[in-house]
Amino acid sequence: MSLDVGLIRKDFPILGRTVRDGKRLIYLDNGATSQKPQQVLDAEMNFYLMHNAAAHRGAHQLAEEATEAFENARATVARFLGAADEEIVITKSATESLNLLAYSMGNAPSNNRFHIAPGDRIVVTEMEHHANLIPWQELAKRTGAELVWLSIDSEGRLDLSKLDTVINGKTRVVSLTHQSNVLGTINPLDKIVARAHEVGSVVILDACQSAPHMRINVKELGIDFLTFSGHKALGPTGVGVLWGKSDLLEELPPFLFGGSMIDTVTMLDSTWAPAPRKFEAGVPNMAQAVGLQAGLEYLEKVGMEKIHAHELNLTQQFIQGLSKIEGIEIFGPTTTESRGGVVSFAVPDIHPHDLGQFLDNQGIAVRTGHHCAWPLNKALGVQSTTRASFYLYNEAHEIDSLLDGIQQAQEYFGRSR
Amino acid sequence: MSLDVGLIRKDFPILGRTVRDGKRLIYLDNGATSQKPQQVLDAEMNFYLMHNAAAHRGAHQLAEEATEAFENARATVARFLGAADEEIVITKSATESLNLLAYSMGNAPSNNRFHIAPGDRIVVTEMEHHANLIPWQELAKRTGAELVWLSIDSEGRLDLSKLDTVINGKTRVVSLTHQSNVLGTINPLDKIVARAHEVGSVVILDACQSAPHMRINVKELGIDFLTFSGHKALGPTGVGVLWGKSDLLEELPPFLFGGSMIDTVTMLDSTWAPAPRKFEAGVPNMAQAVGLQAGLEYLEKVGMEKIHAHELNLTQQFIQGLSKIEGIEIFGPTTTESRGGVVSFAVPDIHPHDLGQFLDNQGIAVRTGHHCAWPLNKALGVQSTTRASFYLYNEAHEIDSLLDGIQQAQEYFGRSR
Amino acid sequence: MNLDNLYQEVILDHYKNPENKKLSVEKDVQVHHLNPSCGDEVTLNLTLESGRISNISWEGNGCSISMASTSIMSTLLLGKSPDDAKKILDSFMELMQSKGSAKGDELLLEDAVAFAGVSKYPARIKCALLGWMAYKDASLQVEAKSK
Amino acid sequence: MNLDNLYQEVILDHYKNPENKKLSVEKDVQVHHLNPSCGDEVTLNLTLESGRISNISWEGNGCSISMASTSIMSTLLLGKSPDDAKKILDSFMELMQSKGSAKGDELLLEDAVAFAGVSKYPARIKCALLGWMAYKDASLQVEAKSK
Ligand SMILES: Cc1ncc(COP(=O)(O)O)c(C=O)c1O
Ligand SMILES: Cc1ncc(COP(=O)(O)O)c(C=O)c1O
Repeated sequence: MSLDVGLIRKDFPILGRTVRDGKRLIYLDNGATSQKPQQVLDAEMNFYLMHNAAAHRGAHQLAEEATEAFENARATVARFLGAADEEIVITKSATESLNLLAYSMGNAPSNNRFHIAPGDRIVVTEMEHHANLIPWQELAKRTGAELVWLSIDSEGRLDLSKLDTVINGKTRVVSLTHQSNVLGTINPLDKIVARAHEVGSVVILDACQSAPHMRINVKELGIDFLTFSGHKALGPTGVGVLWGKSDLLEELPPFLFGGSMIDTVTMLDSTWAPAPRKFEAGVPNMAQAVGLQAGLEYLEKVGMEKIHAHELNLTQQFIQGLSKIEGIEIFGPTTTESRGGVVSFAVPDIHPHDLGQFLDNQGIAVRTGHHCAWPLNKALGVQSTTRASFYLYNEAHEIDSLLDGIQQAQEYFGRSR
Repeated sequence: MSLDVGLIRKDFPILGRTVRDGKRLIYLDNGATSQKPQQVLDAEMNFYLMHNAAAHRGAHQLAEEATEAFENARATVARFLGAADEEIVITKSATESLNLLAYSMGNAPSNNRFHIAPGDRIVVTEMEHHANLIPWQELAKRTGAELVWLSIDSEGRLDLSKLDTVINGKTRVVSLTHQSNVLGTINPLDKIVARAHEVGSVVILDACQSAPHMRINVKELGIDFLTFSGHKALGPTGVGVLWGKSDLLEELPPFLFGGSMIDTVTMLDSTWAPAPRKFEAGVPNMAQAVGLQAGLEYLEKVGMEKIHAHELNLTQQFIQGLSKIEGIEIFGPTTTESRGGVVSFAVPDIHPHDLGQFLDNQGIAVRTGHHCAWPLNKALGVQSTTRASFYLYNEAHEIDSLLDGIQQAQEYFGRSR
Repeated sequence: MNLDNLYQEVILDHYKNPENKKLSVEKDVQVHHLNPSCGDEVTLNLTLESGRISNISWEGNGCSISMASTSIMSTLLLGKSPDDAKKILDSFMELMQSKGSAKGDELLLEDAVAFAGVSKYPARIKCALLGWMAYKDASLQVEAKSK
Repeated sequence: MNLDNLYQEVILDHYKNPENKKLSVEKDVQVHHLNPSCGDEVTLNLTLESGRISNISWEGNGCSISMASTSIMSTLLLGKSPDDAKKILDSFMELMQSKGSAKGDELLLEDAVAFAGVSKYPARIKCALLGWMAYKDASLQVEAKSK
């Protein structure tokens, strides 16, 4: 059974709005951020109206309720990922989660398994989002480690031919994206995880583009850490997730220092609470965690398998449509095998920015630019691309409109040729 | 003219709820977090319903609107503090803001004015919240700097007699709280700022307990950086503010690395956007910033002077009431001079946790414990205290109820003596 | 809500007149436990002789729940074998996790069933467990030593 | 909304047939400017002789707005004194900040008034300014050199 998209759309009030003088909104920028169902907004609202107080502090009833709400949110995230509650750290974003890992490793003393020494290796890929690249550049610079990477092949897939030399015995960290936010490629993890673990490295998965769109089970993936952002998964802005294996979170030093993450404090020294608390300094983003919970529950209710299948249908329709327009170049896999619903492309003689503007004028929201993956763009030999990215509430006729729009843009910008 | 508290309370739906089997909620835990007016919830909701998209990315209409909403929020925060727009960094919390400063300084190369070298001094006070203590402990450990502090006197005020020796020529950072979250003391800044600047140190103000409660103008205060949390200032959870002088923010290295904070990126090197953008990696907490804007606008409309005066009236009423109960000890100033609406106290023979529980049972929410200021508690010679903290929506009869409650607790726990 | 469910007489009595609250001079192990969210603390001395808890004594600073619970725990466990003590500990843990739905096994827990009401207040469960966790820690250390 | 306001003929013409788009061999200074949010870039050579802009040439890669704007800018400023160029630049900046309310000073800006429509699209203003900012930077450097 496929999705009842019409029913789903009713839960997303913003999809009913118009843009640019009455054009119906066609939102195809889901790779950047998703829209939120009413259920998420209601959950946040309900937290503020009924239970707002500082979680983990104070013994009054509201504080108890706030604590319970926050911990229930954590438990839902855990279930969503197939993890244990205490393995979930609530952050502000995937960006924070990845920086947390890099800084915490930077804080690790030499007797800690996360300690990075000069000459150690940190491995990423050429298709990383800046959020999973620059923190490692900086960690490498601070520690004297070497940053190396797996390249992409001509189809926009990882080139694993040099896997065993790139991930060598010096490798301490392998951090890579699950699905490229530009190419749509879903990376094969088995070999990479096996090789990384063989040499004693941890594997960090940036699941920003996968966790909201397909079923994830961290145990089955065999990785060590994972992160995703709430706002791309129907959740509110201002909340992200970090999952880590219990024993690893226990050993990893903390990142942000402050209230609620401590065991004892004197003027000169402090000790830390057990994970996940030691990674959650300060009054937490409670309402956002509660909103994220509602978002994930929404996804679970619809069903991750169905969502993924639906997006692949749209992707196939779009790729087929594009292939009929002369000269279009698609960056990334041109089949639906091991890919998600993110498609980047180029239209000859039309700069992405101009194409995006033209489509916007028809109510169609796509993303243009380097998509925070500048090195990947360079590897692809382009300055920027146009990207359409789909989600559970998108409909086949929206893809048709996009395809029409592209052809109309060709006429429009060709007019004074 | 004083506040129309009755009218104000109508904007805070949660204040109408009951707790513990029908007791009217008396919320006196504002030092931990404030309640939110409907206007704030509506502003957040409106952002999601109308303008949600990734700010600063993409050229479609929603993205333009989201950018405008986020930048308007920044401008409102700037106005609230008497600062320029580009001096405002939106963070997730005061805890993040303070860690940002400590980590960014830790990232400063030796030719940067923020570079901290072995033997340099970092000065805090004995009354700091853990969020303004532990980040500096850690920075000191990482850099070899020395952490020193100003002590408190018997009245719970800063002892400035050793100011010139504590803040010496080696001092690079003076970071202190504007108002103690335990004692209520408002610290005198003039002398401290003058001395710090005399020796070439920057001054960082933790305004978590002051900015929501009194008029702040960063220029008049003469400080260099300031932070406060949105959730204590009628705003949503998950948003904080960092203000810094333009030229200082420009020179300070970035903290979190990722999208939207870059100028150029290659696989091995990156350069940064100008401040404030270089401190705001990732898709920002847009809805929370917009909610904070609504919170600050609410405060401005009521009037910061009036709010402060109202809280001092309640404080005076409470301190006077306490002084009539035998054996009560107040920690902090017992007059309303240079203090805010935060009062910590001890009731003989009743542990704060038990007192808090008793009051909670009457619907009165206060905070008990060390209030994330453990070293201060040690300096006061107590393990924990009970704290009542007031805000614009509190009423005189709520203070009466609290005073009654304390006396009833004395009877209750004295019953089997 | 009736607070008397939480603050039963026996709890307030133990709070005011705690048992075994004076650290013994001799001990097999000493542990120190702390509740970081409120600062409550307990130091506990444990001595085993011929397979029995021959001495359990403590010092501490905290709320009525944490102090009374430690006091009652010490009276309950004194003289017991580690195995019996473990049964009592497990039963108490279970009671604390019952969210107000259980009454507690009076045969095993005796006066400690008075803490049944605590299980309804999530923030106080840690208080009631402070001394018990200290004992658990100490008993594991004694066990480890004797191996 | 009518897109023709944004994409006026003259803009598309300059995009397809840009002026001065070939870097001169000689130059006083060369600057390279980049729009980090989209990757658009411009390299610009500037030469002053006897108080006039004797050569302004460029290379670049970007959208129609950024390329056409740079092209038109180069035709406008070539031969002008730095002071006159500054007046034109200021007038263009003002137009960009007008949020669609201004038409632009045709006497000063000539073809560049075609960019009036851009000021309604906040995300595109940076595109229209890319080449102008490069010129501004280059002119400041030339000035600094000559001191
Ligand atoms: C004085 C002071 N500083 C810092 C903080 C930390 O604020 P947050 O937990 O919102 O980051 C608080 C509040 O908990 C505080 O009262
Ligand atoms: C693959 C990938 N990683 C990381 C991020 C960063 O997420 P955020 O900006 O929510 O922190 C994004 C989204 O921008 C992404 O697509």
